[in-house]
Amino acid sequence: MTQAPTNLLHLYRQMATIRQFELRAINERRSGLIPGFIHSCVGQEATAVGACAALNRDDVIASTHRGHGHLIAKGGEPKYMMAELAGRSDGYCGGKGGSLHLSDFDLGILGANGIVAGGIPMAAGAALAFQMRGEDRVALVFFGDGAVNEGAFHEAANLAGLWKLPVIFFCENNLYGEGTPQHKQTPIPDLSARAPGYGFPGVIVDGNDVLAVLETTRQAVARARAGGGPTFIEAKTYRQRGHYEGDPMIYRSQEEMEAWKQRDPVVGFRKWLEDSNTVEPGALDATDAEVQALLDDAVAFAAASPPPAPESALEGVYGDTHGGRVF
Amino acid sequence: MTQAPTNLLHLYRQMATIRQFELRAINERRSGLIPGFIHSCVGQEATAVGACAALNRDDVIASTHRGHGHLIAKGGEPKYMMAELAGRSDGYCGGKGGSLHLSDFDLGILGANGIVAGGIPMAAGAALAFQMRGEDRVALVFFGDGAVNEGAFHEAANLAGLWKLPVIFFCENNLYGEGTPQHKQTPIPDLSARAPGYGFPGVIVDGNDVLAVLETTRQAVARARAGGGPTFIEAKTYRQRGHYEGDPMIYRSQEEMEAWKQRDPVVGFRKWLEDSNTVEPGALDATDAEVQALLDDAVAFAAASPPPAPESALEGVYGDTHGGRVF
Amino acid sequence: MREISFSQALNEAMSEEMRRDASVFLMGEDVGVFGGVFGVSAGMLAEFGEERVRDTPISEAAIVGGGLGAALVGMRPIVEIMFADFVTVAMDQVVNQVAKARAMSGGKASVPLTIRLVNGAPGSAAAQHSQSPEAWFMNVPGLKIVLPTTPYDAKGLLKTAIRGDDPVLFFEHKNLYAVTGEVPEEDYTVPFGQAAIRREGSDATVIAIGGVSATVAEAAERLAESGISVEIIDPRTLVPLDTETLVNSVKKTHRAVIVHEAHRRAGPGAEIAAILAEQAIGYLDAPILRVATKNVPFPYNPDLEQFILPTVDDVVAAVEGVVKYML
Amino acid sequence: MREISFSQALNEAMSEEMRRDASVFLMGEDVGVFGGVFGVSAGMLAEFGEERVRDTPISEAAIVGGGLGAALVGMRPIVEIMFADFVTVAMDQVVNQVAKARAMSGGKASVPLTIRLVNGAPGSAAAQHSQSPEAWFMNVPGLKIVLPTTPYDAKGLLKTAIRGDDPVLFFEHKNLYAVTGEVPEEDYTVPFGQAAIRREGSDATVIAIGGVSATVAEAAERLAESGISVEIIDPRTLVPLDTETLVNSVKKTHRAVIVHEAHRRAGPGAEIAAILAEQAIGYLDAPILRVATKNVPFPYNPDLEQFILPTVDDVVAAVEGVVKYML
Ligand SMILES: Cc1ncc(C[n+]2csc(CCOP(=O)(O)OP(=O)(O)O)c2C)c(N)n1
Ligand SMILES: Cc1ncc(C[n+]2csc(CCOP(=O)(O)OP(=O)(O)O)c2C)c(N)n1
Ligand SMILES: [Mg+2]
Ligand SMILES: [Mg+2]
Repeated sequence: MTQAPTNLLHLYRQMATIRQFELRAINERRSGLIPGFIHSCVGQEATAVGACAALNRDDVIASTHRGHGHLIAKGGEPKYMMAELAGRSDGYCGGKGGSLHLSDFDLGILGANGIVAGGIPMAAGAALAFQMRGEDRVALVFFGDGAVNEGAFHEAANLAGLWKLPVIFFCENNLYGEGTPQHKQTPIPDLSARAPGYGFPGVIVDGNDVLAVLETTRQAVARARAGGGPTFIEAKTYRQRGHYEGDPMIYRSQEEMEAWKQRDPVVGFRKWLEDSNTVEPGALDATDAEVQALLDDAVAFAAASPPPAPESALEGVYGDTHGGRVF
Repeated sequence: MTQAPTNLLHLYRQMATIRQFELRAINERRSGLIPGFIHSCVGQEATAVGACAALNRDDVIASTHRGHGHLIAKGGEPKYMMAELAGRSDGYCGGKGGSLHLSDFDLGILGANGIVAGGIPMAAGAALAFQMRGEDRVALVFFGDGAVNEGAFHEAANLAGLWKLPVIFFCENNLYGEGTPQHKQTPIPDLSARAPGYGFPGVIVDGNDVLAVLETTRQAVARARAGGGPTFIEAKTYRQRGHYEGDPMIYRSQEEMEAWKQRDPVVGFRKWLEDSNTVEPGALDATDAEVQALLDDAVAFAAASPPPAPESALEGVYGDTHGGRVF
Repeated sequence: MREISFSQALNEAMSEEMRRDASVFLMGEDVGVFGGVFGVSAGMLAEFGEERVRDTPISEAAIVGGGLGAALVGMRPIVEIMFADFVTVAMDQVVNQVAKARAMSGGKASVPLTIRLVNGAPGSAAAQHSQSPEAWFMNVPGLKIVLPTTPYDAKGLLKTAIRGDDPVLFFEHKNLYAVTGEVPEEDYTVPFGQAAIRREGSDATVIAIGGVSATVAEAAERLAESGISVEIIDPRTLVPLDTETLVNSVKKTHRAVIVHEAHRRAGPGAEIAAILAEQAIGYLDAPILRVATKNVPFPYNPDLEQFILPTVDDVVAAVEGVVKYML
Repeated sequence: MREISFSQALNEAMSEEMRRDASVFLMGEDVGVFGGVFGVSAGMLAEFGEERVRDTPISEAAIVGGGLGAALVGMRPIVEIMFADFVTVAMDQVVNQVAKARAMSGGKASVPLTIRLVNGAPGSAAAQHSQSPEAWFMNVPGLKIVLPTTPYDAKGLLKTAIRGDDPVLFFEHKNLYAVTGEVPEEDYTVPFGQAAIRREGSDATVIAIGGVSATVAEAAERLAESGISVEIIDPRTLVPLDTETLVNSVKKTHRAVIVHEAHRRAGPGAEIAAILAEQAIGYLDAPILRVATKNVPFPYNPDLEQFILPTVDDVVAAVEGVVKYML
């Protein structure tokens, strides 16, 4: 694994938090606390954590339908996320967004997105604002392998390349878009090969290696901050669970799934930290315990959070109500 | 100039017809016969003629807002075109389409298009039909340099590359999209560089050399017929007149325009035919005279064609009227 | 008669049409291996193969535009938009290409294209997976718009769509897929433009559009208990619209309530109310009321969602309101 | 007071707001060097430079989505869609991203984004360059919709749009650009949600939406000659809609005719008719009539175009119809 000067235990804590968040959310969906769909990112923790570790707090991300990991990695707190998934008033969106629309503008999280590729143009737009104002900020947008075939990706990539916007196109290539494998969606093996068509580099990284992801993203971020423009990062990874919870997964083999489980990013990083004696003995167990406690609290917080009043559905659609008139 | 075994005089006749059609249409717009906008393709005759000369009658094309040349090259008759531009009942679309929507399904012309890149997906779809039915037919779609930045281009190109559809992506790169030069629209010098991202080759050709265009398109067509899938052809050319008639053209220099006029495709091909003694002496003059007569007839035909009855506006929207009910 | 589900009825319609006509095929995201995200095309891949039950990339513009191109050269494609919310990505193809192809060509182009879209809210699917956008398309001449509510109609209307020569937007409400009902084994079709009187009554006409059918039926039962006799009209197709049946019913009952799940403002009920206000004004003994989704994006929380959706209580209250109303 | 054109009023509104607020900028196709295809931004590039008067590639989704992203991080972008017909290409960004960003975030996201669109038909621009699609967006909660009809309103409403914190679709009718009228030199704004009574009258209320203002004014003059007194209401904004002024006028005149250039079926008039049929039914002495573009795509031929457009004669006939009507 690549070395990188950073708080490795913190990276592990984030990855473990994401994993536990997902598993708990799945449980709480079964228990009935969570009403809506969940697209879990189990198996993809290294991309979220590695990418966001290269960002500053005032940088922004735009995320996807599979966005829980991105949020946590960018600083999202599990309790507000869990409350949102439960549709409660203390959730990030007051229970109005749910998993697909989680956002926190204070943390620079422009939002998960229910539309494949839907968030890509907005990331370019945020980067444009940073560039125009001369701010030392970047935007990073996550999207899947399936999203690169949407027109919105193309238009935004061209714009960003043209204007050398400080934006990183971070593709989590988990080999499938819903039930359709990449090779039935795109004729090329590496999606990053599209980047030169937009005038910027495309790089491939092992998406299950958090330090490799971090290092690659750091370079892209440095390039963006220096005015060099965008980078397309293709992180090869795998989602271990269904597209959504409940997915019968008839479209892929047990062997394939097993093989990728052997390369589990969380287990692998933990083992590496352990084996290489990088962290204090006991620190990993302590972290695991912390994470458990954090998630226990998150679930308890969500369950205790009052549901929003039904009439509140009518609020928050517009920034003002023009003299009290509701419309 | 490249040699190619074909009826060279016929190519010249088509190019001269397009040129004359455009000049006459511009005149007739001034005279009031033609009510709507015209985007002339003066200077781009070689792309239309070279590309369509590589097609069979049962192959299809999809065209653009700058489509007169494509139509004539695919067999469109000037008189029906001129009548359409005049909004008359004998026009290809009965006066309902105008310049932007000229089509003739018998000739395999799926239509000009008022939406930049709007016709690209339909060309892929026609090619899909040919492939599914095992027909030896291809689709060729024309579009401009500006169109390659639209999402519709991207989605269709990916689909065509993936399914190896018999479609040719023919980009007429005339260096500008309206008033904006290519380098302010795309960060890359050659648009054909995008093709590998879709798994098929991109080639560049001198768009003012009709024989080079023909040869390049032939190869692409052969590849498509053989099941090899799409080719992106980037023909570098120049529109000599404004984006539309009336365009003040403040966005480009007199020198640039003059330089390209020196490379006029019609004049150049005529001179080459003359100098190389490829055609009978006198044949070119005779052809020019024929073309003049053809266009005189076309204008007269258009002027004499009755306007459609106003109420006919309500017809032809649906294929049936469900028991006479109009809706 | 045998009973089958709405979903099965759609499957049969497609399968039977594909057996009788080689030009019919199905294309969309995960319609093949996955059998459609809602299972509507389950088993069809096995019978018809990959060519005719075609999984696509996530590229809605290319899917719809590809369907258009195939239709223009003689195929009868059925394309699926997984959630009606995503038709926005293909909007230009639907509005500017598909809808207008025939009219722009002077009536010559034939576009036998069926676009299946899944609309409807219930289930905490939130703002981007719940919409019922049919009214937008009512404002786009050239399209036909179908909203089946029973298995019988689903099969018969889908066959009419597939066999017709015009583009059809065929909306399938999520809540209806599991509904069962009588469907003959023999071939039949249901014509467009003929409303169904689902229940005869004398005190008020309730026009129930699409997925609200069960809600309205239940409301009518409840109203009957308190002595109010409701006539329920299901328009089945919004374009063409069976104005006559609607107007005649209102002339009989003198009261109209329109119920739909699209947002209230400028939803399909606006057009129907406007038609009644023009053609039946002299017969109306009460305001025309609309019961529809409130004018806010769909919130995630199920109670908030329920709060904005039209409910049985809402319908009952509206009908009681018009019945008690004194002009 | 000085008189300036509608176009100049828009230019002033943008320029003045850009002077007072560094976060305001303009972006779109050919808005810079070309000064906008309709000349609205002429001269602005010279004053504000390329950064703030930004020519874009032909990529409507990226333009709107880029504007959204910039707005989310504190800019106040104005983006131009050259012809309203092309908003279809950006439809997902408008409908699923821009409109819903605030609501999905629980009211936290602020989207100060103004989208200028050029609508309206006259001029043989045919099916893809003539549409008035405002009603589609009335059905999309989260947007505000503005249709100025005078230079004074154009300037004042555009300033309100730019200064507000919500996304606004600002429709500019082609026919209005050259219209002149009084516009103060001093800074002022025109609030949203307040209809203007353009003419007071007692026999019938004519609600004139957007570009039909001159047609309706002329009809009123003509009707006055034959002794019919018309009250003309210009809603100015469709969302929010000043229902009160509309309803009060109809309560006074007892007759309503709605005029607009959008297609009749499910156009903005449908919603207004529905509101009147709900809130003013007891006051109506005649059917509510709509005078609007007939339900066919815009034909190219000017006589056919004229035939489907609402004319002075149509308005006169409709008003005479309701005035003479006997319930
Ligand atoms: C425009 C649009 N089309 C289709 C969908 C349905 N959908 C949701 S996720 C998904 C697959 C996305 O694949 P990918 O981008 O690879 O992301 P992954 O799910 O693998 O993380 C699809 C088709 C959607 N949400 N939006
Ligand atoms: C979707 C869309 N956006 C914008 C326009 C306006 N428009 C018409 S032609 C044109 C320029 C097209 O440039 P290019 O593709 O290079 O073709 P060219 O005009 O140079 O032949 C533009 C912007 C349009 N018709 N459709
Ligand atoms: Mg994927
Ligand atoms: Mg060009």
